Amino acid sequence: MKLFEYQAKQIFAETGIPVPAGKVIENVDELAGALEVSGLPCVLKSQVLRGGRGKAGLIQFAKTAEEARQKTQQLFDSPHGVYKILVEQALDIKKELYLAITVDPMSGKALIMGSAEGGVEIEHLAVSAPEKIIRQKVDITQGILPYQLRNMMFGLGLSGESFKQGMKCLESLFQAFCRKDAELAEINPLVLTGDGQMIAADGKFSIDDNASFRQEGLKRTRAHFDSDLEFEAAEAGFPYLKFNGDIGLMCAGAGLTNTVYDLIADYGGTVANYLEFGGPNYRRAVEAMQFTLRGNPKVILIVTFGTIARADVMAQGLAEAIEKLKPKVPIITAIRGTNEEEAAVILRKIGLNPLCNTEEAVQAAIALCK
Amino acid sequence: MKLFEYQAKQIFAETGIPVPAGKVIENVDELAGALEVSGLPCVLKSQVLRGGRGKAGLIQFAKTAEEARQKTQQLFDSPHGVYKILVEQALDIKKELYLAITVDPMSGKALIMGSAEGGVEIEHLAVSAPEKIIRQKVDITQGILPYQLRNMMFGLGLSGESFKQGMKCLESLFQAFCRKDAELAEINPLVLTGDGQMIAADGKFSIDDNASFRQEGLKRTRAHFDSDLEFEAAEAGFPYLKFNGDIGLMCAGAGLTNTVYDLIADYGGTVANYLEFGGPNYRRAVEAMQFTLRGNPKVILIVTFGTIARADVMAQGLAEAIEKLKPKVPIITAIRGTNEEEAAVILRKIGLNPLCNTEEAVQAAIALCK
Amino acid sequence: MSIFIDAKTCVLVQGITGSEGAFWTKHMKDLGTAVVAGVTPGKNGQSVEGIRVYDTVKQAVIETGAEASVLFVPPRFARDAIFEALDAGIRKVVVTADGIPVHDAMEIRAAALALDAKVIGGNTTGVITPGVAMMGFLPYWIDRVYKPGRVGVMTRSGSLTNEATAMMVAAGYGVSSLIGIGGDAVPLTRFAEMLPLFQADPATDAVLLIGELGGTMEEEVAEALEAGIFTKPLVAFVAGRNAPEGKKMGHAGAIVSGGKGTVKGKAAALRAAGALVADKPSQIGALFETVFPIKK
Amino acid sequence: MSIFIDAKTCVLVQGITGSEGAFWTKHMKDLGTAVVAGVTPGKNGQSVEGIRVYDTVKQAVIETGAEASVLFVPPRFARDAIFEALDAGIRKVVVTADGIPVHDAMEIRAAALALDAKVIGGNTTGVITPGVAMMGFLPYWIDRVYKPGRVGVMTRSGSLTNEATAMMVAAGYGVSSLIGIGGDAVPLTRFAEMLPLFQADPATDAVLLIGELGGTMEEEVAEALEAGIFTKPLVAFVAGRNAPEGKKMGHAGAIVSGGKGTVKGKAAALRAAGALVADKPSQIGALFETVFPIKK
Repeated sequence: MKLFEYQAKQIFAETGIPVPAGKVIENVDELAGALEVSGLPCVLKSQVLRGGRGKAGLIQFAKTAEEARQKTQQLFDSPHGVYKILVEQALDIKKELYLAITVDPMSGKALIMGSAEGGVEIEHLAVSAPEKIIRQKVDITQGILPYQLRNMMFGLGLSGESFKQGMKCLESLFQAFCRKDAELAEINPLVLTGDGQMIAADGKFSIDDNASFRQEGLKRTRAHFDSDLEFEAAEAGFPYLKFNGDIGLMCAGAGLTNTVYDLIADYGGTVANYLEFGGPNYRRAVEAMQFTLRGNPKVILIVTFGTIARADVMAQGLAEAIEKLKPKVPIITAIRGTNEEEAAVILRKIGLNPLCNTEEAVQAAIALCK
Repeated sequence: MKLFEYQAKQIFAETGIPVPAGKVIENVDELAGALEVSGLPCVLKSQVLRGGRGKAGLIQFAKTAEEARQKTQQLFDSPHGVYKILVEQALDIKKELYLAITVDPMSGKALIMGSAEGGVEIEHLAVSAPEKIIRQKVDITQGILPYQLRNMMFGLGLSGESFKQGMKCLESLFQAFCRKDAELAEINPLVLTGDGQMIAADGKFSIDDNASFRQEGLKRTRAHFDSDLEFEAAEAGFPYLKFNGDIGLMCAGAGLTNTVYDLIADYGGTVANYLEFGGPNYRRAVEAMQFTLRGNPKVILIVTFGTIARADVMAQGLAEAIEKLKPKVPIITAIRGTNEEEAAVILRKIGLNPLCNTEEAVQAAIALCK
Repeated sequence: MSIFIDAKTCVLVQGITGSEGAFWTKHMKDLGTAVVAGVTPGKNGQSVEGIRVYDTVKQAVIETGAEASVLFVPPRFARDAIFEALDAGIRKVVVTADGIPVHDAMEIRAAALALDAKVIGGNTTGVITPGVAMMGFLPYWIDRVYKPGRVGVMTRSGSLTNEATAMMVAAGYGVSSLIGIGGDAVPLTRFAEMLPLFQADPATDAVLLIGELGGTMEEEVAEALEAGIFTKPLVAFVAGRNAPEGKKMGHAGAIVSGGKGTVKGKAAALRAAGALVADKPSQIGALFETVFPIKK
Repeated sequence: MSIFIDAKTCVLVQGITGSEGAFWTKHMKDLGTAVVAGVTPGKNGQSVEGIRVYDTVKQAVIETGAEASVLFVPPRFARDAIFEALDAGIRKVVVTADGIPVHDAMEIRAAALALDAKVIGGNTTGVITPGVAMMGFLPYWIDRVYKPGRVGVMTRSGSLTNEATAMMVAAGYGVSSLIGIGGDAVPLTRFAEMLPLFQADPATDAVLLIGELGGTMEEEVAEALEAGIFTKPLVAFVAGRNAPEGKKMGHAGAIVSGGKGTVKGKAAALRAAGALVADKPSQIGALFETVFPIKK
């Protein structure tokens, strides 16, 4: 789960990484209080998860309280779904660094990355000047050692007081990475100010969903999603994506879903929405179909190959869902796997033509959209 | 550094291991307050580091306050150097277990040992019935895993509530072992009471002296030593042991010291005291000789082979010490190593006969004791 | 012949008393797998499908000589169960749990590498040599997928395996051994690490690689081909050519972010290394025909 | 010939700018050791005894090809310095620091075992092949101890080494290579692990083992002899026959507690395995005469 900038900075602050003075507001009325914390000039930072906030105009500077008020109102009124704004002191930037910790799946270690050229997206730097990224792998059971901190600081070309501050920042970031089950902990830019302070001016932090049982307060809010529908589905336990096409896709498993998605594109179709019908959801056909129908598809395409998720249970659930919801759009199924023969019998009984071949099913669905 | 029982139990309590209700007292006047905590009947446990306290009469039971008062007074008056007594509730003992964590130098892992036959010295059990000791090695960087806790509890034959309590105790003990840089963390006996509680009735805890820079409050007190002299020497930074023989030994390094000690015994001599003259102490000859003389030796025997601890520096220091202290006992030296020729010149100048061979020096010292 | 396990490999089932553990123990036995023991703490002495249950893996290994373990335990307990198996000397582990925390997976992966242990998964349907032995929950009775033959299969996706393998079988080929390495972002064993087993297996004439967007595992296979570590024909199908960047459809490993892990890049790398890459599952059979025609 | 290092081994000195580091760097060079680099963080570009100083071990290894490192760093920084060396690919490390915390030593020992690295120490005076090369601070100019010859020496005690070795030299023998494994309770490399090096060294005809009370390292040597891992003559001297139980005279490893680690037990085990054990240092020369007489 990706955190918002203000949440990442809360974690930074807790662990001892300096962050700019600032406060989060949810409406313009709270601005005055926030300015008391941030001072002027200030930065108004829309708390959205999408990248490129600067280019999209979602980060604004203000020199006066009046300017701040106007710009805050504009941001809240923008069509980008701005629910919160972080009001922060404007920094006197002398130098921008990059510091991040992520997972190296090959070695099973944490991968520390740093660059003396902060402020840009690391992916772009990785392409344009990979030699400017310093990498270091750290054993997560052992933890980060002083020499690893030093190696990074020497690599960043730091010395004196900033060397020490940098070591402290990286050590704290590593502790946060481990303690919070992070997939990514990034400070970008890590700013060196004119008066020699090191401050995390912006940050990304992503926490592993699979660790939610030991990470308190991991909860997605509406602001994490692009639409109400996706948020509601997630609250109900259904991975759900909304697109703007024709086919309502109920699929089980990443590999098969992505394949069906590819095939729809290959055969000239488009997807209205995707709902994950696998895992524990295979017993929840009524709800699943409800969410799918809310995506306004011209046809519903159901493609599964279940083992533990038995085909006959799915088919029986679909029969109930159709009985109850009486969908007005046609339904194409390729429901295979454990007890697929029984599933086929059930589906035929309710008037469907159970298919076995995925490509055939995709083509049939596309044909119905024309 | 070995901790006293009451210190070990403080650590246990901090980390969540149940200990008997009790209080430490330093004189009889504090007994009444302690009995309010422990209740009656109670156990009076002398806080000394030597083993076999029970047999030595240093642990007493009392049913009434008056009995407790009398016995407390007797313990404080005993010749065993009892400075503190731990007054504790008497436990209703149903079963006694053994649980300990120590260092396995071969694998570089922590070694967990447990036995369903607690209450005896593990060294005796290791000889009489080694199969009754369950062993498990734990990687200290990874920490103890649930299966390792379970394996031990199954090995101890526990089930139900005591299984869970035992897991919790062992996990806590392991955390204390790591957090405190322990060489040994032992609960013996770990008591199962009649009402199903698991309580650490006695414990040993030893903290690595080499980790004192990161372990707060590690300080030996007079009670850690057998004599005032050894305590004073230790406070001054001199490892010092007092014996009851003739030769005052100033030696550098474990191997050479132990060899000289062996040779003295082999040739029929006895040792008055041993003082470690190596390491940083080689520059402190005056103090070293002062402490040696306080051991009342008939002769002083100085045997060293220094590299960083240069022989000429030692010899020069000894010359000053002799000048200043004017010892009345003869001095035999075998001071070798870096700059040993210069050392020999200095020693001859003050009337000593510098020897080169250790055995010759030992024999010469013994001859002077006759 | 087979890879990973054969009919003689003594298999342990951790979590055997759970409903999935018990159900698939029966199926593993039915196929011929030498399931010798189960472990569920606190259930020592019980029996599941005729298999004795022990409290600890150590005890089970000592008494039955188990040398491989398949785990039917919840993801939050996977770390503990895997280290229990490794500590007891087991060096082949199949981890079905879906949802192992990434930090646990890092720790397990690093330990498995250090011990040279093959820990397969998490989030895998398992490993099978059709007609011989299985560790996991593969519906081997579905003949149009699990027909015995001479093509080794390795896959990141349970759902897609059946799809892609069925295409190969429809073209007249069969499966020698199938390894599901699982769909996690940190797979405990990676594709390229399985190649030497398929290379050494005389029962395998070619390999079908079923990949996905995300990560670098397909690229590592391409490197292994370039390095000559695997020299038999390899046909690949990689799902997710059109997947929207940054959106997750399914499990954690299958995501493109920061422009890395695209199917386009994977397919190009594989082709450059001499592999044949199918764009659609239906092309898989035809590609095998070109490199490894069926003797009629 | 030599063991551990020879004149070609590129040696790094960690902590080279400290007074001991600089002093012994000069002596190591004087003997002929190929000291190629030093490391002290923050002193990159400086020079000590003509040796270039770097900020990091990694940098030093890349630029000079250093393959062994001797540490003159305080004990509390030993863990960091050793892991820095291992991480940079160095697999031979000599650790002079006296007073490494036991928990640090456990961690280092476990890591060294896993990497198959030889980390010697802590609390060692070092390793030397007289006339060839040295890592540490052995006073090799004292001829009555460090005379070149054909007996390998391994020892737990710096102070006793000079004593015991001098006796051997007085009897007409000399030293092929000498390894001080150090006096800690958790030595990072153990006696028995050095035996294969002496066994393989054609310049070593016999070994002198200088042991002490405490621990089980001498017993492990006896086991190695029984197992035929070392087949050359071995003479041992073990100090501390009469040491009072539970009292520490000197460093941490040399203590008997709970009846374990007695010299009596060690001597018996060594004798049973075919070693000759001297009761006094003065007997060492005579014992060598019986197994490995000097050609006159």
